[in-house]
Amino acid sequence: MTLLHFQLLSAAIFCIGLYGVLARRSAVLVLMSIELMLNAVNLQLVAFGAFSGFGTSTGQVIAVFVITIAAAEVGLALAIVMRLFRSRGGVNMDEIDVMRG
Amino acid sequence: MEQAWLIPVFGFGAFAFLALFRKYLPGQGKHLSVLAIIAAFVAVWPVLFDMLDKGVGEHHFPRDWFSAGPLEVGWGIIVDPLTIVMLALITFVSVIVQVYSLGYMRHGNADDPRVGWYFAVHSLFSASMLMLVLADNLLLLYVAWELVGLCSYLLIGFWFERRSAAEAAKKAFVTTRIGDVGLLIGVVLLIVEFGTVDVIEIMNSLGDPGVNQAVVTASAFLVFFGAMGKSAQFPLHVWLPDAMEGPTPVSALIHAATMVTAGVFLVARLFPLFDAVESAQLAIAAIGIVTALMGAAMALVMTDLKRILAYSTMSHLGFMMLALGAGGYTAAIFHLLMHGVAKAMLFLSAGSIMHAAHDETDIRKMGGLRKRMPVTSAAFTVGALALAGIPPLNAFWSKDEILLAVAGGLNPVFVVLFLVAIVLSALYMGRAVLVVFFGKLKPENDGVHESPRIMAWPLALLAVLAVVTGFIALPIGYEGIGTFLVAPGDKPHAFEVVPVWLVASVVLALGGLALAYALYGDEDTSRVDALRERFARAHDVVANRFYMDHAYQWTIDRVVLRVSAFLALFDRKVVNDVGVNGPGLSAVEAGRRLRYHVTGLFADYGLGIVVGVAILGALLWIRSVTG
Amino acid sequence: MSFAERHILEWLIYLPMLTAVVLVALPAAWRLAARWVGVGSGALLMIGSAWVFIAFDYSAGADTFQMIKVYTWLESVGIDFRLGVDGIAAPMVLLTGIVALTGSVIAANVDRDAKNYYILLFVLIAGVYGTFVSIDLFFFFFFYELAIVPMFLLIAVWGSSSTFADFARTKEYGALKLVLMIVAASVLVWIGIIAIYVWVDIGTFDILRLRDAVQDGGLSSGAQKTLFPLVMVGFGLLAGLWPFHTWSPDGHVAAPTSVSMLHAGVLMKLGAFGIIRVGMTLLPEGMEAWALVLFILGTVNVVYGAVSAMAQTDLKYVVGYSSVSHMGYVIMGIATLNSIGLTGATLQMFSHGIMTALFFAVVGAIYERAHTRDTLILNGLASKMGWTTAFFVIAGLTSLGLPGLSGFIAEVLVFIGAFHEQPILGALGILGAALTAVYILRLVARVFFGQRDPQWDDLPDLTPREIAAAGALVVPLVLVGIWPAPFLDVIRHGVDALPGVDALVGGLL
Amino acid sequence: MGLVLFYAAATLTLFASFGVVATRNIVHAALFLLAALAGVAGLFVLLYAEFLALVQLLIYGGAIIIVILFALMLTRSGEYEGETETRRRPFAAVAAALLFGLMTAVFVADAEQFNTNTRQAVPFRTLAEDLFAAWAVPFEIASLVLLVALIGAVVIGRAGREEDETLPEDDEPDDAQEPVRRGSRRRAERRRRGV
Repeated sequence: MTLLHFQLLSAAIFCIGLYGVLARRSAVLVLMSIELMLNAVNLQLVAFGAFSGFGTSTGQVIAVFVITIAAAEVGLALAIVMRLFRSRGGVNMDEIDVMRG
Repeated sequence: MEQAWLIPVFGFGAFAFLALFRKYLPGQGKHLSVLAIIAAFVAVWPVLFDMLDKGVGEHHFPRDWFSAGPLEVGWGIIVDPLTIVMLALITFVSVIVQVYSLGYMRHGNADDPRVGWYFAVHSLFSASMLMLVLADNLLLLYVAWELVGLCSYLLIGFWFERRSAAEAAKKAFVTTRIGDVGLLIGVVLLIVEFGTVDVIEIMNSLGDPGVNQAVVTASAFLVFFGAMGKSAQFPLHVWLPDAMEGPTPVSALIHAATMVTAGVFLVARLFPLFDAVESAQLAIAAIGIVTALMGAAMALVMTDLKRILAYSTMSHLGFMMLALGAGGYTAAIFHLLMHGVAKAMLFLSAGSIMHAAHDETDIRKMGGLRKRMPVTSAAFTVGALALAGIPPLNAFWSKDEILLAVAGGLNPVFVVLFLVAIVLSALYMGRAVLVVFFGKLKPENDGVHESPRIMAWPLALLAVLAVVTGFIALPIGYEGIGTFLVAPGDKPHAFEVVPVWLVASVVLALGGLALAYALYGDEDTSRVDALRERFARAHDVVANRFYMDHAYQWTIDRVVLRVSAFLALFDRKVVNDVGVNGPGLSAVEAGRRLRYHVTGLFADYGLGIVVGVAILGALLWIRSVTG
Repeated sequence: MSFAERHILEWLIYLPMLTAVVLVALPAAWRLAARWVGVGSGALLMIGSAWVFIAFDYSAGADTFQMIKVYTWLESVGIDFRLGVDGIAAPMVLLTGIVALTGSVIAANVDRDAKNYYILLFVLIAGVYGTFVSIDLFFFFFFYELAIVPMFLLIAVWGSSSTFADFARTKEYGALKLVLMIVAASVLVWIGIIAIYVWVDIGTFDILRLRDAVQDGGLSSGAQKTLFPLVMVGFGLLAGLWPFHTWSPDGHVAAPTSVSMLHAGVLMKLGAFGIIRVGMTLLPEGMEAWALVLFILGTVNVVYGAVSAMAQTDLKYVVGYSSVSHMGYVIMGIATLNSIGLTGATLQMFSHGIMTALFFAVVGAIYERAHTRDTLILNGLASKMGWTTAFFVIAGLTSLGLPGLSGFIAEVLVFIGAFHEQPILGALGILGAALTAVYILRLVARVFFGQRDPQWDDLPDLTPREIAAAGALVVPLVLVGIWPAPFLDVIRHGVDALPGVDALVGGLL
Repeated sequence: MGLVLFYAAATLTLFASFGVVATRNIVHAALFLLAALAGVAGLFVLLYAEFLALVQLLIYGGAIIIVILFALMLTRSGEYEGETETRRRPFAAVAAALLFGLMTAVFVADAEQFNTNTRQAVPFRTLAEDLFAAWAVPFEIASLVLLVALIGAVVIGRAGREEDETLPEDDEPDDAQEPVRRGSRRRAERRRRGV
């Protein structure tokens, strides 16, 4: 089992998450896809930490921080989604184009 | 001699004074101007005598006029026979005309409201003409040349309320201005080539080795082009007949004796330049004879008295140019003098007729005026006969001199044409005299009376002179005019008579008069009408001034105005709307178009980011690999 | 250097600024006071400028730049407020003085809040003075820009729109176009200046030291050749160079009288002055390389301006295009690169400046009375407006180069210089002079002479104040025409000191 | 032996990820996400990062998924059968594939540089020490972030209850020539639903 395996795997997960973000209509689904992408990053971090040969824990520490940030982010995002739902009746990403040029 | 420069100063002073203070002077200061010109006339004689015993002189003033770079433009005067003769003619005729205008400008007993301005410009004109004659450097000569043009513009357009006068003035100035362009180019070429503006220096160094002959030839033709403009030679003559719109004394002074002869004077002053260039001389002679014939033909057909005299002036100028073309420097200048005196007198008498007959100029309405206006008709007849070339009157001698010069200098074709011209000039002069003064007095002209003394006396004086001046050609007291009026570098030639030409010219002149008498002698114009039908088409062509005016007007309307309209449109549309507004508007348009792709949807932006990241990553990676 | 000589130049800049400040302090209602302050300081400026011109020592020994005054401004970068005047700048300062005085007198009949008008006018004048006298590249450009900014407001607020059959030129359009194009051009100039400063790399903007450095090889000829087009186009645009001239007729027509007097009279000369001051002094080899192009464009300017002036029906447009045509002479004169041509060009700048000011003064007066400038309906004014006709005719005769007036001397010198370099183009230039005669005289014959249209019966003639102003403009025209020696000696002193000018020492050949 | 476990966990995670992205029913997507997170936790264990696996399971599995489920419930998007993908699906797929291709190319190309050694465990003690000594400051900041986020969530969530203010309706497009925007069909649809 080499580092390459983990790299390819996390790349795959990351791209799937990315596809989810771009293609999904509902805001919540987009959030989930973002969680996927974050996990892919965590995996990569930890994998590098393990295979780097220095035996340092940096990879894992950063992974921990990523998780905390992810948690905060989900909380906030869902609050926004709630407001969106209440005011627009739907959370369909295509409708939210108030910023249109 | 050195004080000769004072002569023009009287005129300039009078002009300045009148221009500024004429409203506060009695009679708008007209007497002041007359006094100034008399002073100038008086000043000529001492200079003449001084020159006779001290010989030709050129006098430079210490202070340069201005200097730019290596070009030192000084100013000074030349006093040689040509100058003296011209000075005498100009001042004499100006005095006569100004005195005459005192009377002419008084309609009834009140002066013309702007008589002050009239006299102011008159003195400016004579002053600048004198400066032209005295000038010793090309630039000063050109300055005077233009000032003379300006004065003719102001005087022709004196009664500017009249639309025709304003147009005639504009036409005169523009046509002469076109000629002046040629002159200016020629002058600048000479200055650049010879590095100096002094006429004498240039004339002497024409033959120097280092001089580029092409430039000399080009400037010869260009200077002559300028002379053609001012002396109303063939292509640029259209303005002279229209210049009759101005007051008659103006025509007498400017369009008979002085301004129009400036062209001839210029060619005479720069004679060595034309002498050096064979082709130029031929051109001058050709243009001269063509103008002479055309002028005579048109004079024959015109019905307006002043127009007839104008065309006759054109014709005689042609004679002078012909003489110069043939190398007859003396003959040309001599004829210039004789013609100046006689033609001035003709114009003044025409003026007195108009003055008496409520500005009537159509000769068909005149007839038998000699009963009412004895002095004017006598003077007119003498002048007409003189110009027709009848001995012993003055123009006969000068025409004879020209004949000698042409016979000597040019090939026979010119001589034959010149003889034809002599006959024609006798013919139209005879016609004018007969139709206006002889025959029955028409009832409406009954009220005509002789002009007041102030106008009649100058006429009489000129008439006497027209008879007397011819004799200065004869070798009385000195070996004839040929020794006095000599082209620089030429050898003086004494007066000699070649019987065969003398007799020929007399016979032809008398023949012309006889023909005139036959046609116009008595009242019935049947013969004339018959002639007119037979040559109907030819008559129309000549009557319409060979359609020259229409041609010029057509070119101006079609070509010049059309081109300028197109250019203005081009300027506005292409250079301005496309060139300048173009970038401006296209920027605005681009902005508007780019607005649509900003959709506001999160997904589109996400896509943008991803694609961006991908490309950047690839680039960075390639660089790190190859780098 | 006496006390006055040291401080005169800077006071020529401070005075207009001071006037503007004083005017700001004046309450708006005091229109008369504003006028008096304006005219008063105009007069002072005139006296100062005349003094500069007279005090200028043009004897052979005198150094090129005189009355130098230096304040170190920014030590580190090498920018200092350095003023000085040479043979070419002295007549320009005099010209600015004359036009400023007559401009402020004519500006007196602006009624709509005259105070602000005067303020902007004097900022403009300060800018122009600054450009002519500053011999530090940075401040040269600073004042060059300062002179352009007030133009926009002056034209946009007090201007006049004109509508024609198929196109209209509102004053806002004219103002916007004028300022935008000039600012765009000045960007090019700014690039040139910075490039020169950096590449010569002697850490100063002082023109004198830069010139000496360039003289002994500080700037490679390749660099000079690439930089010169920037300067040529940048300054050329303001001088009305052919393809970039379209702002000039539109701008002048839209501008109020005294602004177009100042603009055509003085501001256009800034462009030509700039070409000499920056182009010739600092980029001599570039100038030589591009001289032929400039020469051809100058000739095009002359003929093109004259021909299109012929087709104009609006009086001011004719004068606008005639300015383009006459600036063509200046450009031709500069492009000849010999001392006669350049002297002619500088004199033409001076004489054309005054002549155009006179033209615009008269045209403005007619517009204020008849409220139209359309030459098709204006005719026969001479009988009622004697003085106006006289002044217009004098200006017209100067423009067509009648001897005895300044136009002739300048044009003859330009032609002699031109014939020395390019005879064919010189001949075309002279042809342009003939065309000028045609359109000027056509205009005079139609608008002033001939039968008067009944509707113009009650046109009042010029007021004594306007006559005084116009008269003050005629005096220099006639003076230079008759006795140009003093002017030409001063100019020659400046021209001979320019690098790269072949002084034709061996005579004209 | 390790390799087999790795492949098992990998396939589980990949399958779950596809599930999240592909299912039509949103609740299934949430469950698939939970499975994917579990897979990743397993992989952490393989990399001897047991603490992390635990944290992952607890926080992600426990807290975040639950919150998402609550959100789903509250926004009633559950019964929202409409088409779940946006029209731009193909572009997204292409972009993701493109990125994936790029990544694999890079990783494969640099593979020999990194694959020098095998997995090494990080003793728990050093991890704890690092976390609370070297990384103490970021740790505190992370807690602050959490605090702020939660307060924010509360404020946004609570304010919504009093009045049902609507977002500013975007006004009619001003310049008429603007091409018919994609959204007009949708707006009609929404107006039909009477929001």
